[in-house]
Amino acid sequence: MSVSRVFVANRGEIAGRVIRACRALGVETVIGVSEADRDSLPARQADRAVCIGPATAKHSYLDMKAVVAAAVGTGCDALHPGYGFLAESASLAQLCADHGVTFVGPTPEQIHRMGNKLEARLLARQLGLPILSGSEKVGSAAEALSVADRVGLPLMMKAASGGGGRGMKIVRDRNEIASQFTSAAAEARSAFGDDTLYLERYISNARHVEVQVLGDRFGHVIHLGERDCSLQRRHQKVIEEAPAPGLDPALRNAIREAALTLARGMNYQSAGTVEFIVDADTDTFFFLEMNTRIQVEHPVTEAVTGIDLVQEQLRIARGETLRYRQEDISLTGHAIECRITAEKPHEDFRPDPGRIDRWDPPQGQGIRLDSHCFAGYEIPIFYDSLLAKLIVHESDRDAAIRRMSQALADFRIEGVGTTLPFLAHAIQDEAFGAGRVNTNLVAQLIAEMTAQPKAGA
Amino acid sequence: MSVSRVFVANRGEIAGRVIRACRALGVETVIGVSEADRDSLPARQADRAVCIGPATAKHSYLDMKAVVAAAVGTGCDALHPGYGFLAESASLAQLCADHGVTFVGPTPEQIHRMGNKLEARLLARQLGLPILSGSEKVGSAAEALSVADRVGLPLMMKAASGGGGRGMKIVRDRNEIASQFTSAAAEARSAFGDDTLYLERYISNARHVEVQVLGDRFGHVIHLGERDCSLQRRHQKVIEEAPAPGLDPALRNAIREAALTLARGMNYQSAGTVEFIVDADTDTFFFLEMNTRIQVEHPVTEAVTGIDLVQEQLRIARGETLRYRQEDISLTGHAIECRITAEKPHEDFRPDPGRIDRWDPPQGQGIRLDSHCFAGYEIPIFYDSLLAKLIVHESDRDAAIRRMSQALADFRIEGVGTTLPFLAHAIQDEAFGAGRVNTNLVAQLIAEMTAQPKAGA
Amino acid sequence: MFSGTEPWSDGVTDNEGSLTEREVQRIVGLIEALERSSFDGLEVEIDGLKLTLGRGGTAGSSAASLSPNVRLPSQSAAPPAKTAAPQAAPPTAPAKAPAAKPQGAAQPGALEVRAPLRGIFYGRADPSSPPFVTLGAKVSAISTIGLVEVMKVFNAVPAGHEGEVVEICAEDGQAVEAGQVLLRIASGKASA
Amino acid sequence: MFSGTEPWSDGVTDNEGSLTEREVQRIVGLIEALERSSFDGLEVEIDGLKLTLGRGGTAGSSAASLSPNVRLPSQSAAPPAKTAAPQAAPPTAPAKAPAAKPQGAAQPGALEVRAPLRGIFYGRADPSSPPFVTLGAKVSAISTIGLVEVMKVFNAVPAGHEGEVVEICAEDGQAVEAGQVLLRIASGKASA
Repeated sequence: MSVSRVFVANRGEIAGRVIRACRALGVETVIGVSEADRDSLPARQADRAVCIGPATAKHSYLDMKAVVAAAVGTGCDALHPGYGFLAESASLAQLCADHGVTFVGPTPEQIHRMGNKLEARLLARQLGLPILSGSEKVGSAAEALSVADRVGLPLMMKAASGGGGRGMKIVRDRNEIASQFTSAAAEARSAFGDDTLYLERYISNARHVEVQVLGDRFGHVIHLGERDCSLQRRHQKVIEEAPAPGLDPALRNAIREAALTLARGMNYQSAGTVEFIVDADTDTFFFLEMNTRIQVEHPVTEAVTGIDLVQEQLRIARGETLRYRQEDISLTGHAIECRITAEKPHEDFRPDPGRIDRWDPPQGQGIRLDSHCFAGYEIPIFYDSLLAKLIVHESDRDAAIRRMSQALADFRIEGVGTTLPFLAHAIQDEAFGAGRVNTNLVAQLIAEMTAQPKAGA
Repeated sequence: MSVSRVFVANRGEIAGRVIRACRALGVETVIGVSEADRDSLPARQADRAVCIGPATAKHSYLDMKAVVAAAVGTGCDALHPGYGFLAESASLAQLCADHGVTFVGPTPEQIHRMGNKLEARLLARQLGLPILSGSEKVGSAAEALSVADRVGLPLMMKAASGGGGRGMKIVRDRNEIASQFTSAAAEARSAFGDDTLYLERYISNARHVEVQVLGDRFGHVIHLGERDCSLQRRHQKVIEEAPAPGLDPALRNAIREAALTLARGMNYQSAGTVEFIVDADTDTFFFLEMNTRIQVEHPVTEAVTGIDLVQEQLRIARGETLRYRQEDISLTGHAIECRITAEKPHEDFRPDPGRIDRWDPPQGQGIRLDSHCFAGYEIPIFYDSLLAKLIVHESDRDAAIRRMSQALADFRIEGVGTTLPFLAHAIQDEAFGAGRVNTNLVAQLIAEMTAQPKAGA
Repeated sequence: MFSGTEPWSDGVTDNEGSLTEREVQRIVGLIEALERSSFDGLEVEIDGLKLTLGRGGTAGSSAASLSPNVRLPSQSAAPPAKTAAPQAAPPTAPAKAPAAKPQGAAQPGALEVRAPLRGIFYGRADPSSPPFVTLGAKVSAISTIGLVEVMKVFNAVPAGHEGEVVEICAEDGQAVEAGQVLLRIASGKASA
Repeated sequence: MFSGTEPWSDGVTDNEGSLTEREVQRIVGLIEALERSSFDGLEVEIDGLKLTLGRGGTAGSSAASLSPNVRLPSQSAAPPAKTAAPQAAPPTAPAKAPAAKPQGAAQPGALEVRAPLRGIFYGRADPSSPPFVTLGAKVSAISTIGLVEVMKVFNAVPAGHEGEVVEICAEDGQAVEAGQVLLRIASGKASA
């Protein structure tokens, strides 16, 4: 469990984030880069960069054998998977173990168990967590129909091997169940190699609330409060914040306890996130899934707790006991994160790769920017469109919103289209300001924004 | 006293800082730039940029008439002078008033009174502040000799119109007083147009402690705690922090109260800084001077108080009453600022202008960077060498030092030599870490650093 | 003999904006001015743009070691500057590439289906599926002939014409530029 | 014959920007002006603009030693381009300009005092003071002949030679490059 040289099996901002955490702990880093990322900022930041394959992720960042071979070949004794790519691959964790490389994350069993959403749902139910009524598995369109009759419509049809918002369909009409089942199964087979589907009650006025947990190898598990990630576009988070605004104290507490129950129930180790859906009409909550990795939005939790989550991951991985007990955790102020992506909001969020001609990030008190971009950077077409995470931390939510609004206005990016105009619109929205967030808000905001005349330049 | 369009009469990072504060308050900005700064970052950030003269500061940033004419000509109703250049020119404040432009700062009388260090010393004494024993004015070498005999050696010989560390000479030897007097008077005449000198007792184990004050037009004056700026090279600050470490509580309180007494005694308005010297051997303190402008190191106070000082300057200038009473001010955690300059520490801090080829600032929690630099920026030879102010804010001083150490290590600047290596050395110094700071520490640190083999690359 | 090159000095400048029509005209103006003169060479650099004009192969030889992009006129027996110059227009950043010129020998009457944007071309929905189209297949205007993936977003490419597939120009998994010809369709009437 | 040079090795600074109508006119004007002149080569750099114009290889040979300001090479009978071209490599960012070659007609035996670094030259301590040296003044090796200010730091320039000032080449307040000749001293013996 020595962690003295870490292989960074990722790219983009999270690769830089992992490198910084390693350096803070005096740990060397080697990054595996694709041919497209040879000159990337993380490639310069790491102590060493090795090329693990061509630009296409399938043959580089997703090529488990190439990744582990590079880690072993460069003398790394640990590997950090970041998020995305192979971060939730139990096979990668196992392959690392087989080669004597410490995987910075939970055990292969834990990853595998939470990776199958049906198994996760089952464990949660066994541990007494509230889950949405629905099926454990539907094997045919007829079975789907009978679930619909029992639970009622609308329903959410999900892929058991999906997760993170991928492979989801809302079922609203009984007559369309058969065709939706067929296409969802085909899509799931194609995307995840597993066509197992299940159905859950669909909540229309829903908030997405998730709890950050940390566990060590000795059975200690704590939570670091929750985040609200209700602002989503096509099930992808856009704006996240901590703590969740306007939650009833009893409900907030129950959600945090539920997360602890699940994490403790599986002796979870490393950083993880237990995701819940909150029915804002009834103030009830339900377990959705658990992510067994660092999340994109982890900085908002870092801001309010003052704890460096990636450093804690590394400490846990090298066998330390948790440095905090639950009573050591206190939350200060309010933090918001905006994901800035290379997409054109006025053109249906069309991806817009290209060269960043100008990159003048906002400056000042209470602002954090996690990014791998710089003026002159050529954004590859091969990977996702995340350019930067802009995080603000203030004494309260109103101040945080003002700070974010200002920071977004100060941010100048030229050369590629970005979501800055949309984020600036969203952060000033009245419903958002009042904490009336739900998972449909972004769609409304987009509709509003595109109805307005486009802002100059 | 309307402040709806502000003329930014400065350049570099402070120009960007003022522009951000204006934008946060919904105030337009026009920046006056020299020919060398036409394409600078602040020139892009402001709503409008106008050229006020050639590169040489004397004919642009220091040309009072050109500055005010440009402000009036672009319809500005206010002017922010930043720091340096004309920031402490009572004539500029008066010229603004004469043209109906609100000067964002104190009154011309207040600037004038504190600008003459002998007058400031006199007022401080009248108000009961402790001042260093010495002369009010020395008119001849013979007079200087008699002061030396009365007060004892060593003495500090200062120019009445100097300040900010300029025009100071330590007198250690009675035999050299005459020649030092002659050359100091000549230098003062040349640099400040005024050869008035005075003498003060020289304190060898000295700390520089300064108190941030805010006053409005209605006689309200508060302090925002103190900063320690003992780490200086040739009387120029290098590292600053807030609060001052390891001050006896009674001493800390007495210093803050002394600052309030002076500021209240003159009905001070706007942001200002009262500077003191602390004799670390005796735990006594003495008034040095007052700076009637925003300071370079203001961000450390912003970090621990959560108050935006430049925005408060603008609010005061437009006639608002102070938004805080003294009891509203509380200090949280510890903040440190490092000034990164384009100087080669291993070559006696030789200025090293040129093109910045690479500019990868540190990222992460608790880090703030105020800077006008970017990759590709050509640093002009005409102005000072400040590239960036790196500020960290943490729960306590040890954590802040660790964060700063890490942030300095993560900062990559190529193309010009910078003080990053020296700062990285200084921040890890044992005496600094223990809070044993004084105004001689930097010289020791430089000696240590240059004795070591130079770090690679 | 004239040999013009646009050595956008290094990789970084390579990637920047494109040469507009007007700029080309202006450059032609420069070339003609030089042509009228008795000089052998001209070099201009303005911000991102560098222009090197030469005679007797000298400019070409110095430029050969430069930018990987934009090398134009290596046409050896090229006519004087007048004709060479307009072709000098090309470069443009990869990400913003305009429609590329047809590649390969166009069949008479064949209609081209071009990539709507830069990305990775896929000729089938997933590796286990059959290709969207094969040589000789009949397509309608709304038939999907492939996908172009950019930043994890997939864009279906419609045939745009009715007819028969006579040539497939892009391979499955290949990176394509915006405007690059993906396949050609014979006969049928064009629509949309 | 023309010989191309690329004295702008790091193009990163050169962000976008286009060739304006006026700039073209200016360049054409320069070409025509040079055509009418008796010079063989021209190089211009003003702000973002660099222009190299030459005949018979002069531009190339002169470019090797150029610092970034306007310079009209007076060398006439230069060698052919083949040898000049490789020299074309040179470059250097303006801020890091190497020592400039002596300017003007050197007097036989005159010793040069050069600027130790890039900055602003001052011939007197302050506007009210007399100049450090005047024409005909006798100096010793340690005499201060002027100051060069860079980023608010003043550097005294010693004469470095003993002798008599025979030429003052830099004006008070003028920006000078590192290595630029500030004045010339006749006879005396060199020291330091």
